[in-house]
Amino acid sequence: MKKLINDPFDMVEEMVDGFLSANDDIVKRVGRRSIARVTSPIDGKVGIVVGGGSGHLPAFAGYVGQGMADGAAFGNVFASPPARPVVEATTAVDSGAGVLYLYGNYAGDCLNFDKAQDQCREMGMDVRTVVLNDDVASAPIDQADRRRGIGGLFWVFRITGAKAEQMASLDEVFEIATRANANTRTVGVGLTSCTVPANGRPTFHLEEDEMELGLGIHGEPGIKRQKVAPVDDIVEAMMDMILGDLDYSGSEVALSVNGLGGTPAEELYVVYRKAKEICDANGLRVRHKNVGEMVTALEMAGASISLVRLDDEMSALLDSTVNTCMYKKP
Amino acid sequence: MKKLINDPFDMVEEMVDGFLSANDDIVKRVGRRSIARVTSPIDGKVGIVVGGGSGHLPAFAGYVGQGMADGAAFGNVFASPPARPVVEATTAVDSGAGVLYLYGNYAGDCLNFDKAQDQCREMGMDVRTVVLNDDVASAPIDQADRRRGIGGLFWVFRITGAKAEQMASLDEVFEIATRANANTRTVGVGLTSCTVPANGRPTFHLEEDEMELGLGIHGEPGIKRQKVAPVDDIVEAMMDMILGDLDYSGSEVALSVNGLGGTPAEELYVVYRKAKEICDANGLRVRHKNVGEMVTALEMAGASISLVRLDDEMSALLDSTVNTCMYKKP
Amino acid sequence: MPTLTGDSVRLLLEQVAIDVESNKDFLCDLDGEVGDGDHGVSMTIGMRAVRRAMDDLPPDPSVEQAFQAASDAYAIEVGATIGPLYEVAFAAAAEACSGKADVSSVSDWVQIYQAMFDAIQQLGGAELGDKTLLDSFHPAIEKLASLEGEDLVSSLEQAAVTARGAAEATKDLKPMKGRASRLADRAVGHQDAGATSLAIILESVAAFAANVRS
Amino acid sequence: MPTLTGDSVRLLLEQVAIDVESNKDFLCDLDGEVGDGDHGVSMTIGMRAVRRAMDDLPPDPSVEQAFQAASDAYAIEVGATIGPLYEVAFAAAAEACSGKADVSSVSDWVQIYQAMFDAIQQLGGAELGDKTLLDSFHPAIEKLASLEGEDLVSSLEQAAVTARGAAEATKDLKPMKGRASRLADRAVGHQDAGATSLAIILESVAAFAANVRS
Ligand SMILES: Nc1ncnc2c1ncn2[C@@H]1O[C@H](COP(=O)(O)OP(=O)(O)O)[C@@H](O)[C@H]1O
Ligand SMILES: Nc1ncnc2c1ncn2[C@@H]1O[C@H](COP(=O)(O)OP(=O)(O)O)[C@@H](O)[C@H]1O
Ligand SMILES: [Mg+2]
Ligand SMILES: [Mg+2]
Ligand SMILES: [Mg+2]
Ligand SMILES: [Mg+2]
Repeated sequence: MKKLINDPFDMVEEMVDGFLSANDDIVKRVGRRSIARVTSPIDGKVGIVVGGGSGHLPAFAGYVGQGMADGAAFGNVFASPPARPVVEATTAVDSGAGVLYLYGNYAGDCLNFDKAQDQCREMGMDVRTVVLNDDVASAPIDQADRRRGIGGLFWVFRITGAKAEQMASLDEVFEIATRANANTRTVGVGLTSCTVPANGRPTFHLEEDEMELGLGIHGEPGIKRQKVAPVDDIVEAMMDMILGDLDYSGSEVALSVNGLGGTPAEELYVVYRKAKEICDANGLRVRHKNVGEMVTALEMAGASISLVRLDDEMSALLDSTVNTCMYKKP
Repeated sequence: MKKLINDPFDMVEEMVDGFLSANDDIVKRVGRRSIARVTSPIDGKVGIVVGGGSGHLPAFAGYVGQGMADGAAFGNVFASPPARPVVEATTAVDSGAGVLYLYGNYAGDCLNFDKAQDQCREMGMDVRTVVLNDDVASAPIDQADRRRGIGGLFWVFRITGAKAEQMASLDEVFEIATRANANTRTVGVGLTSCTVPANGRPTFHLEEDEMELGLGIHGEPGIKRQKVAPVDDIVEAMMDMILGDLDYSGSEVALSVNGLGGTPAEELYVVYRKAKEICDANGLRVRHKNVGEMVTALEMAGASISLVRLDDEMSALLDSTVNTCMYKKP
Repeated sequence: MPTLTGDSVRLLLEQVAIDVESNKDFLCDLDGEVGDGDHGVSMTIGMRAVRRAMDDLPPDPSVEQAFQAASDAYAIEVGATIGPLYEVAFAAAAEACSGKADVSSVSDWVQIYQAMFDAIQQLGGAELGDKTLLDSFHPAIEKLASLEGEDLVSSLEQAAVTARGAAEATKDLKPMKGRASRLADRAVGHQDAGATSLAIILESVAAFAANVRS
Repeated sequence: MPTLTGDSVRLLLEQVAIDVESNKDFLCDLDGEVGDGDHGVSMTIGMRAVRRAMDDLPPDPSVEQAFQAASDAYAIEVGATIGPLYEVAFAAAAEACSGKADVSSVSDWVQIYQAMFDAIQQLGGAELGDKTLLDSFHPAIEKLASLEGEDLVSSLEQAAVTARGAAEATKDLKPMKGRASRLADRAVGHQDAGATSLAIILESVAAFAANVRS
């Protein structure tokens, strides 16, 4: 394992230090592993708190800022944060208007965020939660509550954050998060493993000619290991899974191609080209798009495609200005 | 080699298609391998044309947009574009106020951009060039004209683009590009090789415990191969080279940590933490900063650190809004 | 018969921490086959925090204090699934020892283990057979309970041996909870990481007790 | 004595294209040792464009037309350092053949090669010994010039053999131009990629001419 780190057990600590130092115009520290916008709490605004394991930047802390989240909690690499930093972030962003938790559906995150929610409610804060589960490959549609949250988190954070920025109520913010999540689907593909720094060895092994379809964002094996193929074929398989899972017909959509960490932007654009072509062929109007790294898995090579079925409100919200630590748009 | 591509010889073509499709709010195609802002030519504005080999995104095309470049030419992977797309981009952005070429100092780029410049001048356009050479490791200071351009290109594009956006004259834009370049220094370090798609095999080989100091952005071997070390030591060595090459004492600076493609953002923040600490210890005031991928080398693992000695004008220019395909700031 | 006072439990937990960290890579590899490869790391982070917490205990701590400090360490440093599970487990152990000057009989340890087990099951909601640490813990506790009144050291050893065997037997289980559950049939044949670290902890307890006697 | 008309030169360039592409990986490896690993790719892209250009030539093209089309192909598709160098080289070859119905004598080929060499040197500004393609080209041209009036096929063959030997001998040179120059001493011991592809082209020309005779 070769990484630009010191002691692997210090990596998250040092990363948080660097992150805060590099983004001090947007965020402040509110605990050892928790941050909030410098302007938090914002009078009358519902606070959005996101979080999860480290190793997924820009998710989660990278999305704190105007138009997305208000606070975030950092976990160890690929491990949900404990309740404490979540409580710290919640306390820091709560203006009295309430706080919404948004995170991916993993057992650890559910346990820890629920505990934080309980504690914060006991302290008198109005906290609600929407657990995100966009990953088509992780369970059949009739067990959607077992699906995990991956690259589509980006869109739900973005739509919900834009709504909260308009000073919507907690009910409204909760509702749109639920709606955005229900209309978001993602499928990923992995070409290589990643290495958890404090472990030091790749999590799994793929042969030189193998890829994993349906891969998550932690290096967990996907649903199917197969031979690598021309990317157009791979994208077709991914889009088939997405389009077969939700009725997008005739909709406006948001389309994103997310790099898992080790795949160059050049390849992501090649993926986008084909995904867009398939949208066009299916009569979907791509109104919003994003190509780049949104929810990563350390240095894993691979990509995921997310497709959101938009309605007018979601589409309009995506036009708003966003200025977070790692995602900005004038 | 595992990449998300079809025929490797079609990759650049397909990447350009995807890039244009994903960024059609900002750029338009003006030739098979050339783009310009949708608004080009902008009345009275000096046009900035950038370009170079593919495989370096966001450089070069990713920087076309408000506050940076007006047009770009795409070459094959790691190969300068021929003159023709440069001429196409120049023609598309020239409003009569003149055009400035900015690119990294490589023999191929110099040959092809010079030829394009000659052709455009013959057509009556006022074209000038500043060749960028921020890479401290690529030649001694007394042979600075042999130094190549790497991660610091970002800052020169940004400062010059901001100036041009203010409708400055070609003389002024040329002058500030020259000044920004003269005040920018970069040192890179590589941990793994990358693979040119149409070649299919890694360009070079590093052992599991080796890194290359002074590595460029094409997978060319660096100046020194050494054992990997804790990142704090690596950053110290890099900063020593930078601080020893230009007198930064007491200055305001812009500091960036650029990922070469395969290194996760988490590690880049660990690098930033130490680099910032060294700036602080040396009395340098970090006024502008950027951490992320700016000038990459396909999927190579590694990073570069750039430091710009700012004056008041450059510093103020960096406060302006920027909205390019791959770099945005409200 | 070794008498484990609060101060002995402090040392015991430091011993456990060493044994868990020694198996970091092994536990990560097990987790990597079907999970996300971090179990050894999470347990090491937790156990390092436990060791720091033991250092910070007041002189002559109670058994309850020692376990509660371990719970707090997991609560603050670990996260993941395993963090809250061991947090409640150690807290339950502390409660089970409330007011006790030492834990020296088989029935003391049955009580501790059972309290830990119940807390984990309550929080995590897994059933036996779901391929979790419950599957190595449960048979070990049954074994220990069957030895009530017998020699503590040999009883703890037999419980640990049972746990190790049961951890190995998780290979045949199809996971229903946690990350691995998404893999369904592909997980069959792989040994559960959490069941394995639990067995390592039980072995560590037995070995520590054995050393106190000699 | 083979008579190479414009149409033969069209076929000749298609042959050269095949031989260059067949050595793509070898040329990339040479470039990767001290450069950026793309030389085989750049030459393949150029030569594929040359083949398409040959397809698009009018029936019975002139020698000049064939070479000029190759120049245009390099100009449009290649870029890099090598693109402009072969662009001007093929353009110079075209000019050298201007008005000629065929290129069949050793002195015709000396003229062509010398014109290519001069154009490359003028544009690239390299000196002999700088570890560039000039270093395999130059001795080959000298050899060919020394054989004026002799049999074309065997003369081209001897020139090609000389080029190959000289390409191998670039191992001992310290590069002064281009990317490799930054490596200075580290480049010694590595064979220059551009000198090698030049030698491959010369060999291809010789082999083609030999086939026409038979
Ligand atoms: N609901 C649960 N109840 C009991 N144990 C569980 C449960 N979910 C997971 N586990 C245990 O946790 C282990 C995984 O822990 P770890 O890798 O540290 O956490 P994560 O799954 O968050 O990465 C599994 O091997 C399993 O034994
Ligand atoms: N100035 C020059 N004159 C002649 N040949 C040159 C010059 N610079 C480089 N070359 C040749 O070009 C080869 C490299 O070509 P290539 O790898 O395709 O381009 P790049 O260096 O742009 O990647 C070198 O091996 C050398 O033979
Ligand atoms: Mg985990
Ligand atoms: Mg090149
Ligand atoms: Mg795990
Ligand atoms: Mg090259």
